Amino acid sequence: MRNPIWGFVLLVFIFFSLMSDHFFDYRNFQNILVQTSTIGLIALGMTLVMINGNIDLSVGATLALAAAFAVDVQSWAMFATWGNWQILPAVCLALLVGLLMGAINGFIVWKTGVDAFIVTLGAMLGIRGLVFVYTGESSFYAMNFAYSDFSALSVGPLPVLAVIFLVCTLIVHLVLSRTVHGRNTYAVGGNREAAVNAGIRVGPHMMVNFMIIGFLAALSGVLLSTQMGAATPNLGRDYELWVITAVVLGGTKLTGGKGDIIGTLGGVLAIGILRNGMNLMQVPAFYVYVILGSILIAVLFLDKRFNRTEDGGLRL
Amino acid sequence: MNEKLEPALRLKGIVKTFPGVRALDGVDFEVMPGEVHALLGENGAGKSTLMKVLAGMYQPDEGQIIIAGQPVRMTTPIEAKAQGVVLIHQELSLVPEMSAAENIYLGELPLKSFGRVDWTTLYERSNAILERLNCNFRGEVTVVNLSIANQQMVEIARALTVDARVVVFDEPTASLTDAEKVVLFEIINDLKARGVGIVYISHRMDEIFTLSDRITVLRDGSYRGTLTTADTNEDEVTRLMIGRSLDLSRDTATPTLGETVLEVRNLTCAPLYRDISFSVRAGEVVGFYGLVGAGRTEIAETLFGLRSADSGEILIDGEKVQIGSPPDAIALGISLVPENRKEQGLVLSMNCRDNMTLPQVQNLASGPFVSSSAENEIFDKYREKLEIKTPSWRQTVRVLSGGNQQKIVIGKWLSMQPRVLIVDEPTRGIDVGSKSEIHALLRALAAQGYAVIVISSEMPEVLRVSDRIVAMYNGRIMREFTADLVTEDSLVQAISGIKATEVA
Amino acid sequence: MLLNRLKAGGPAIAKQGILVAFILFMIVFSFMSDRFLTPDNIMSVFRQSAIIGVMALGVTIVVIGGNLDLSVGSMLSFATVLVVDLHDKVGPELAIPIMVLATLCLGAINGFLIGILRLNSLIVTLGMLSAIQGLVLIYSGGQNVDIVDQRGTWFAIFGRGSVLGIAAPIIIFGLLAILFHVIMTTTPFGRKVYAVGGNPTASVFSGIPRSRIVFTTYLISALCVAVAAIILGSRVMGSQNNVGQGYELQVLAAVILGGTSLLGGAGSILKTVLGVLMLAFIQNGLILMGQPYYTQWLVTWVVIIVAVWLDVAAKRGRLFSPIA
Amino acid sequence: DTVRIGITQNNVGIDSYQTTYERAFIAAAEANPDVEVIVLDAGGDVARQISQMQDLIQQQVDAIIIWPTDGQALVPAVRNAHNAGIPVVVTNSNIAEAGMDFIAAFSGPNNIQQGIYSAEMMCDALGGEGQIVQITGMPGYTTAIERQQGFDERLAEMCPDVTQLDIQPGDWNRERAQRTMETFLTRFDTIDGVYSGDDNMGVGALNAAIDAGRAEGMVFIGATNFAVGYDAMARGEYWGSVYQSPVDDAEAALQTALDVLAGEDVPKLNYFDTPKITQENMDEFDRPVF
Ligand SMILES: Nc1ncnc2c1ncn2[C@@H]1O[C@H](COP(=O)(O)OP(=O)(O)OP(=O)(O)O)[C@@H](O)[C@H]1O
Ligand SMILES: Nc1ncnc2c1ncn2[C@@H]1O[C@H](COP(=O)(O)OP(=O)(O)OP(=O)(O)O)[C@@H](O)[C@H]1O
Ligand SMILES: [Mg+2]
Ligand SMILES: [Mg+2]
Repeated sequence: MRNPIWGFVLLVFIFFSLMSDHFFDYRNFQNILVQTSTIGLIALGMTLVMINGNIDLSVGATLALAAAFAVDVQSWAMFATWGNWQILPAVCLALLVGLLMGAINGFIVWKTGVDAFIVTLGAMLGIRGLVFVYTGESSFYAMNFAYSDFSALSVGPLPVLAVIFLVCTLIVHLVLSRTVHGRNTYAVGGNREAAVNAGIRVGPHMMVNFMIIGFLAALSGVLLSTQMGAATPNLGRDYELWVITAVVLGGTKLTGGKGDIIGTLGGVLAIGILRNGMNLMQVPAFYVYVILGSILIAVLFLDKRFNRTEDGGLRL
Repeated sequence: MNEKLEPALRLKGIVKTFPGVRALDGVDFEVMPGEVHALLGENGAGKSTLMKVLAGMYQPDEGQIIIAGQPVRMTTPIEAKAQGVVLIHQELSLVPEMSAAENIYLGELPLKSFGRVDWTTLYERSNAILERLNCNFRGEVTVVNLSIANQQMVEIARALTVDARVVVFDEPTASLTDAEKVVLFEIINDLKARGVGIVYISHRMDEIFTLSDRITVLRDGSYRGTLTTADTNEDEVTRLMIGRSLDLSRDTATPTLGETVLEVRNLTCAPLYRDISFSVRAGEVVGFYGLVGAGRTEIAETLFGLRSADSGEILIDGEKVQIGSPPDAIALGISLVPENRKEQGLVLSMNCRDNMTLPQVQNLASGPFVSSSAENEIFDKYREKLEIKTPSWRQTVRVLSGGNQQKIVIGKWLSMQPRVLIVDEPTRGIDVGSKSEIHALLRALAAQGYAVIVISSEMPEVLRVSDRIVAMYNGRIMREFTADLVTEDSLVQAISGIKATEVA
Repeated sequence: MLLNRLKAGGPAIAKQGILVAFILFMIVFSFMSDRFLTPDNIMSVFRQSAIIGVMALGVTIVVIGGNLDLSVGSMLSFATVLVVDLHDKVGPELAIPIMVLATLCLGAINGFLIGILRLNSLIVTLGMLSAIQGLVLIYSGGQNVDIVDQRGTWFAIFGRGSVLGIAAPIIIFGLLAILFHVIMTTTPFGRKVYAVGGNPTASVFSGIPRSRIVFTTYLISALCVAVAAIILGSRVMGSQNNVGQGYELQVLAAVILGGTSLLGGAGSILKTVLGVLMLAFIQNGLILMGQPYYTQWLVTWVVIIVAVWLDVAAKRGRLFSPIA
Repeated sequence: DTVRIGITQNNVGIDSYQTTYERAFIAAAEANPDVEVIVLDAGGDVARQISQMQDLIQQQVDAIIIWPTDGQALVPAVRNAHNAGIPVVVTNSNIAEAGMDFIAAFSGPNNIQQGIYSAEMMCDALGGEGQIVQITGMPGYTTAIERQQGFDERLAEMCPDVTQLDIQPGDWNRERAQRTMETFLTRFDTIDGVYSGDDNMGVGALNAAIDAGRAEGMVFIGATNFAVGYDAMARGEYWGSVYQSPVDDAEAALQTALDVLAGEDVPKLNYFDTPKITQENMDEFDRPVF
């Protein structure tokens, strides 16, 4: 692997295997996969958006909104006779809401030309407001245990949530590396003017990527709500920061034009393993903040050390 | 020209205004199929703007575009391309992290099912084009790893992806080597033979006269006339362009040389350059000539404190000095006009004046504040001296034409009153009028006692301005010539790596 | 002529976008509540905005220099906890300088990592956000800190004192805003910050010590946080470990509302003040109207986008973006 | 032999209460040689708490104590533990109704009851009539919601002549509450009383009123008596609050878990006592340590 993050993943993996009795255990690996799937799904979308040279800070709120829909719609009177099938329209609607939120962000970025950071910072507040309007600030819960049982299902040795995450990872990886849309994602982020000159419709293109991340955030919200059998209005706070961190650790450039899904997967796993390992080692809560923060900076520093090419030896 | 033939493309009465600037003022222009039509004008005359109108990047305020007899409206570059109009940009328009092939077919990558890229077709086609262009690299390489010249070739390769009616080359040779130029000219002749109309923009008269069939001249955004190349000469074109003739002769007055100001001994920075020794005296212009990639820029960067050498010494006024940073260099009286004006020379978001006074802003303070009047004084002085065209000092440099931007950078370093002035490719993209002014200026500066180093890839330029010429090849100094002993042949041999002894 | 000037996109007009948005907003709100534009309320909003405002001044300078600072929220918690805790241990005359020094050290760490090691500022300050939050908790052991003698200490003047009827926080905020405005627009340092933010490479080629400038912007930002912490500590007379949580985004929103470009090289201190006031007036106005708190978030969403849109539209001379 | 008990807390460090709770819990566990504890903190994030539950189940601890970040959302996680044969004790704020079947016991204060107490004190203090405002905790969190619910319902029932002018959140943050109160003061010419979701915010509101010169005669009622609130009460500026000891809370939780493990018959709901504290009876209580 040319990406240093995988070296780091290996390192923490070995470290925790030695330090904790409970870490190197196949059920724990299942846990790690399920735990990373939430942030991981959003990170897939964030990789596209960031390669595009944009960013999306509203994902946490979108996740909460989708989770609220997924849980609430099940109890709508019109689906009362559907039995377990009432879950289907609920999930579809939730995913649709995610797409819609992404589309709104993308459309505003496209039409107003306001920086995505700003547009989605606004949306982060606004969509959270929508969540509170919709939920009336209390939690929703699913009457139907079939909903929360879904998250306990397994496909072979893997929990179904992990399978969904891995399948999505594969799809987004293929889209990014093999399709015209994926290649254009690099083009738009690498040199937007060149992309415009080449006739790529940059606006709609970026909007599609915002819709993809909206969809993935919503999917993540749905899966999270299956684990809870409920949706809470504060769900997903701060997730945007952890997602961005994971993506950057995975080697995607904040300025766009560079990055890949393999790296993002590494970044997500790195954070997931650290979190899980520190839980198992019972690191006191106060120190977890310091350790996570320091490791973030340290990885950035090492990455810079290993990949210092940009300035070509010039002292800038 | 054949009067019965329908022009491949016609522009009628094009007007385009920008805030505060009337960039195009009723310009007429036409290209016949199979014709190379050169477009000339000073920096900021509106050439690039006219071509951007043509390529659908700007909408004209007034006027008509007529293609094959039909008036058309093109609102995007892609529409223009569909009409067979291809523009090769003055500024590189490539995506650095993508492969050359993807860049060539950017925006129209060949498709398979499910929106997948058809890589086989993509590489086949682009490699065929690159072969036609005699490029020594393949479509698979990432653009960021290519030299500027090769990147330019990728840009040019785009013109060959469609069945073009008109291809516009906006200063394509600014960063090409002579060998690459030859290939480019072959391509142009090939296109021409196939009935494609070519618009060719360049500030290099020799190219214009070897390539073009007709010449249209713009001045200050307005149309000045069209000449048939065969029936005209450089002088006539120049007069049309700048309203006067140019004195192209070398100033022959023997300079009065002072003490040695700068001396470099055995400077090495592997693998960029090795064992570099030379000296420059007050009142002298030393030209560094070589191919792109010969390592001249790196020497300049070392002298300016931007790069550290592995070994060797630098002496100023006979004293050994350590230059660890640009401020050190500036304190020693060294100035560097860098080769890439947009990345290294200018803060594009700043206005003209602030850019010019940037290196000395600390010294222009009155009390804790920057003295605005002192700044304006400097700016006005050099704006006049270099004839910089800008509506006011408040204009952000981003919107100035390339040539005027370059003049701001030169003004910036002249205003530092340096003892050693290093200029790297000072006239890249600069019109003939300003070019000869800059040359005269460099001579005048030397006459005032400055030690001047000029790095250039243009032989006429080094020959005109230098008292001595240092020829470099592949990181080494091959030979030194004095102005009266140099010949074009020996210079060409030296920079191609043929040793002096072999010649003699 | 006016249209031409509007299109001219010079600095004079660039200001107008955000100003127009601000005035429009104030007019709309003053129709919706008759208490909105009373002197009392305006003073109260000014006073409330001082803490965010002072921090936003520092962050504006960091952003003009081409970087971000997300650590200011945690740093505010750190500084406030420290100054309040030390107040009772060593007295305010020692507590303040110790706290300022300690906060400057955190700023110096940011500055070192970003200015000198050239690490990405978003991620570094995100990491610092987390690390400093942990530091605060370790320092305080997770306990709230309080000043016991709340009525007797002169430390109270920063948050609660007033001069000629103007509250001390307003005076501090106002003076700092003017000071930083002057520094950024008229001094060599200000010019260099704009240059480094606009094009770091070209700045180095112009002999500007880029590393030192970036380093200094983070020191300034930390200094602003320290001042904000004094106002906050003095106003509240105590501190929780997470007082500053989420402030980084409010501060950033204010800076952005002020039209400062996240790309660096452009922005203005005075417009940041407008941005700060606008956010404070939104919060205040909606409570005056008796709206539920989440309306505030929805309104902020709309206002941020409309205001910044107007601002960029004024700069480019057309409403919709030229993106195809 | 020793028992291993895992605890996942809501958000240590957000306020002193939770920190003191954690300390007391660890101290109590250390005092007992037969107990080994695994102490985790969810940082206020439901998803993280769910992962911590998974991690604890995976480690096969003997019992889990959970301070839910959200009563609803933890139900499946608690159910998983239950299905894995691990008894779960819920502490401080309760799990939702649907989860009651899967827990061994709840131990903690009754937040709805606390809201009711506060409403009763407010009625007493105002003599049954007046205009009040309410400053709530962080929106969306159970404790905040329950206290508000208890207060609102009891107030309407007990003294319908007391009108609530407005309810706005103070996010458990004193400065935020101070700002909210300042705006209330501009907006309303008459405010007779202020109910705050905890004393930390209550003191913020008090500060605002003092600064505006309107604290005289205004009734401040809070909940979770903090040291600042206690002191303000001693100065006569603050009317009353609800006394709730994190030490009692922590010790009760551990004891409940141990009782469950010992196979004793434990009632489902173990509320510990959280009495009203007012200027009059404050001498009976120690000054809170947080
Ligand atoms: N986007 C813009 N906004 C404002 N003014 C502009 C803009 N683009 C170009 N101009 C102005 O229009 C004039 C023509 O510029 P143009 O780039 O066409 O010149 P040019 O002839 O190509 O010069 P050069 O030879 O230096 O490339 C210049 O004065 C330039 O400052
Ligand atoms: N031996 C080498 N190994 C690796 N790279 C080399 C080597 N020699 C040259 N180069 C590359 O070539 C570049 C030197 O080209 P550059 O354009 O700076 O040279 P120059 O002689 O100053 O040309 P000019 O000033 O005409 O543009 C370097 O940046 C480097 O990337
Ligand atoms: Mg041009
Ligand atoms: Mg060079």
